[in-house]
Amino acid sequence: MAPSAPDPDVLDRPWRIWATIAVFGIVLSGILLGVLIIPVVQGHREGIDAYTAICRALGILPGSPARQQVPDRTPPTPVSQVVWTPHLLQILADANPERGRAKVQEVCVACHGEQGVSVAPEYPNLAGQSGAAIYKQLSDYRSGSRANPLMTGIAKALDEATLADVAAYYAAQPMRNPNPATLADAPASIVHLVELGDPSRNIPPCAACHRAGAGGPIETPVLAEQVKEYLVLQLKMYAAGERRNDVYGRMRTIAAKLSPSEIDGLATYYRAGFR
Amino acid sequence: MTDQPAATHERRILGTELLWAFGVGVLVAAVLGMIVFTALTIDINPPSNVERIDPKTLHLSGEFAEQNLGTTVGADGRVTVRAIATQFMFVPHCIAVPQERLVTLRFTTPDVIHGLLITGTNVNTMVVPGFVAQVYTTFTRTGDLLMPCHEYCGLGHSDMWATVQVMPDSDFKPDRDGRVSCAQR
Amino acid sequence: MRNAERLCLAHFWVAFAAFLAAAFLGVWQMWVRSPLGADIGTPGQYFASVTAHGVSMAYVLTTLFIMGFGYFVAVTALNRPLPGKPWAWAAFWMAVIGVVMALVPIVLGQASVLYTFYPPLTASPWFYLGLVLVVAGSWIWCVLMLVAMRGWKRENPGQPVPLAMFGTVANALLWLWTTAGVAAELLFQVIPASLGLVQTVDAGLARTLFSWTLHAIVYFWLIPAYIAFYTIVPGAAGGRLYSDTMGRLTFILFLLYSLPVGMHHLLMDPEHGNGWKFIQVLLTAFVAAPTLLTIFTITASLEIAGRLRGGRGVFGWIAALPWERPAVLATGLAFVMLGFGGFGGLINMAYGMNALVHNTSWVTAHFHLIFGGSAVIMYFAIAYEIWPRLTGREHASLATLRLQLWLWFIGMMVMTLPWHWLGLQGQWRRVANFNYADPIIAGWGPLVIVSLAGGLVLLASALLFVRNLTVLHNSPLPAVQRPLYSLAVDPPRRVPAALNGFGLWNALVLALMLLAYGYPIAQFIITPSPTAMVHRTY
Amino acid sequence: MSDTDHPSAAASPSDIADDVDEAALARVLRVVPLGAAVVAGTTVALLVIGYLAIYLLIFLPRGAVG
Repeated sequence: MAPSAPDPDVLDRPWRIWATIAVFGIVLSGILLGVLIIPVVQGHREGIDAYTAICRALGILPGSPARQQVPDRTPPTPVSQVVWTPHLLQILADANPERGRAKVQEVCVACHGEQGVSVAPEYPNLAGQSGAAIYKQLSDYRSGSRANPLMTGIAKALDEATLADVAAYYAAQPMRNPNPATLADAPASIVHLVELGDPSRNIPPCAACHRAGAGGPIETPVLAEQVKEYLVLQLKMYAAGERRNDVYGRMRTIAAKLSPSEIDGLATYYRAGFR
Repeated sequence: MTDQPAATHERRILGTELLWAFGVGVLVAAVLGMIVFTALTIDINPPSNVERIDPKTLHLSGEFAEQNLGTTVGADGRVTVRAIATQFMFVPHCIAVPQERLVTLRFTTPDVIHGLLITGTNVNTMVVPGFVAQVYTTFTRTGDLLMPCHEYCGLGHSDMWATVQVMPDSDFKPDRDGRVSCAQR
Repeated sequence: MRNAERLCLAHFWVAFAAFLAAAFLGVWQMWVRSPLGADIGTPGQYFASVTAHGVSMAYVLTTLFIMGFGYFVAVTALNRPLPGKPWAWAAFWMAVIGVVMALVPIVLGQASVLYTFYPPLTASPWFYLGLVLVVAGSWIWCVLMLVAMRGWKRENPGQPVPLAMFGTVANALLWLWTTAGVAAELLFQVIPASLGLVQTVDAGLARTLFSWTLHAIVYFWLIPAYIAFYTIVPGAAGGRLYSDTMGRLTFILFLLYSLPVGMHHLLMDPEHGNGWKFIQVLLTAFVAAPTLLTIFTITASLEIAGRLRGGRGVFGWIAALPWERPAVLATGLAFVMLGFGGFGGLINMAYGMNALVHNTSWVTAHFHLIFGGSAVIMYFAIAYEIWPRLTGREHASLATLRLQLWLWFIGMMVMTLPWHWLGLQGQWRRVANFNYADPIIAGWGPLVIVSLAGGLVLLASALLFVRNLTVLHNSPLPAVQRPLYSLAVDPPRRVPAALNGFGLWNALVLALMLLAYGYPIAQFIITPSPTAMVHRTY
Repeated sequence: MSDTDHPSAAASPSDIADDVDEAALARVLRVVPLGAAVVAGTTVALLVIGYLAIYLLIFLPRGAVG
């Protein structure tokens, strides 16, 4: 070992000092340029005062330091009043199917059946349907976003917690596959539409949203074992713009692109228990 | 081996490495210099509009309600596009914009994280729920461009795209409400 | 070394099994999205596959390989037994159980959220809990590396820590810093959402916390390659390391500058102001420094070797290098791919210009070149170098080793060069299929097929790699005792404490992180952004 | 090499791959970083040129963004 080698601590001092200076120098030049010079110069050109420009660069005020913000527009009427607040989602998560059962036996059973199997082709099956989907529709009936002579009155008579309980009750009913079919029975073009969509018409696959656990919009209903006539009617109403409680027209846009035979084929497909 | 040659190596090597580090500094300076220059002269920034908006109530009222979406021309002549990215489509599905005019694009989403780009242009932004994503740009060429969603947003992600119609300024005619829609073809 | 061999081999084989499976998935994905694969596979299958590919390559291959290599270095470079071996085995089994826990929901289609954690889209809790176990196992590894270095320093006061171990410990510390971001995101946001404990989530905060991890994790993957560059390659080429100090400095610069730069992944995000983005872009530019220092130092080390072998002139030393040795060949190929990947990175980090390429195939090409090109090809080279030591057997022929490395290089270039071009045309990432009927997209078809061909070559290389190792296990030749590590031109006698430990640098990392990420994270607490509904995919 | 030297990459001299002759090393070190400087310098120059080319020829013509 070379005897002249100095102590590590002495060797270390310049490293400590210079490393600290270098690191802080670099950060400081970043702050100087990114937070002061660039936003102030950009803002000045557009007539934005320096304080606002700096705050915008820091993300304290909204907007770009280089442009004036555009003004807001006037409020319109919403297509659906339902707001998925954490509070509402918690009500749905805490809903009690047993409390729901009482209300179902009192009111809903006449059309939707005690097990959620509809008694007539114009009513949807509700067994195993997502609670959020049932709640959304009941709520839309209540607010008038969706219109139906029977349902509007019924939904208006129920409070929010009861809606959630009823939804939870039907969500908890098992599906029973009353119309068993195999995929071989379904036309290949329809299976294609369900699984892969149609890129040339910009139609996403139905299964991307309407399968349980697909991760699509929270209010999307699960489609399986649904009443065919009901589905056909709803798709036609969406296509014609007669039903419009789908937020941002997600279903109106898609339904308008489907041909009558595709609507019929999809409704037939979803009559069976495919998921 | 003696200390003498090793010591001379060490000094020379460190000197060379420092010289090289200077070269690295030139690269860093060139990269940063271009960025700072274009930021100072022609306002090139990444889209960073820290503007909060509640994704849960977008559809009820305000500028991102369904009726307000699309292209509008304000009284001052500013062109603003408002669009929603939602699973799995853009609303509106076709966006009309003028050529060679400053356009403000405003996007937000009611559901999950999306993103978008417009092919052949520098329009590119993430659309994060809770925030308005805003891009200022000038479209340099006319024609139909694709505007796909480029951030995975769910199983229908691959089929999520819209069209951007860049029209000559002479064809870009707002209606009485100041709105412009895509030409039907 | 005796008992440590089984430990290392166990880690490596889990890593390479995941690698091989992921290579198959990668090719399948490319086929599905090419014009040849229209109508094959559903989006559900495709995104489950992308998730599995990303998790296997980025989390399983890397973490397990780095842990195994770390144990190897701790035993061989320090020349002392590994402390806490039962802990090492416990960490291994935690990681293996974690991998299985994460893979089951992916296969069931309940975790098709890709390997990035971007709520509100949320996967099954098993997926996240499994990955947490993998990370927790790797934390044990980090502690063991620190303990091993501390023990060696106690026994050798004032001596410089061997460079290979210095780099390994830098990586362990880097990993502890790196995982803090994603750990916070998982524990406070994603897992509660996944378990149903909360119904909404702050998506901007989640992206910010993930970005903390997102860049530094790449350096965690790369550092083993750099350790090989500095401590194995110069000797394998028959020369010496040009500068030991530069090696130490490089590892320190990685620790410093790979962390406060993650926001360059959020340049196109609306939740941060321009000022913060600029500061992190500036810091990002400085992350080029350790890489370029390495390029120069290692090239100079190779030049020493080439000239010692009789090479003359400005370029003659290149031809004189022993390219028949896998470690040398891999280094040459890795440098070429690092050059292209680094170029892609320069464009990515250029502030406003990120808009040109963000979330396009350009980015996919960039990280495949950096990760697959520079890191993984050196994982191959490291495996080829140390396998004889681990198994006591010798490669019968180096020809198939070289063929495998060449195939990897050719495949990677053929796959990623078209991706760069397509990215500039606006081809976006993360889709299961393209509508090739669209006039804009139609022109992309031929290049997509070319890149698929590159993918096939990569798969062939991956298969050959695993074959080369299994053949070695059964090789009749006993291993030749050969030393592994390189000597520096000036072996360090005394180094400043700053180049022999990490106290100063940890303090500076903390300061940098507070400056670069302090307000960007605090803003979500000062002004909470409106939360988004959790979208569950299970 | 002598025992007092501390190899840079490993603690045990038996782990060091080195059969380099000191005199030959001293001789080549008179030229050495030249080739590396040319190769690495060219690479860095190409990176800068490529970066500027993409900035000026592809990025800016597509229209300013902010």
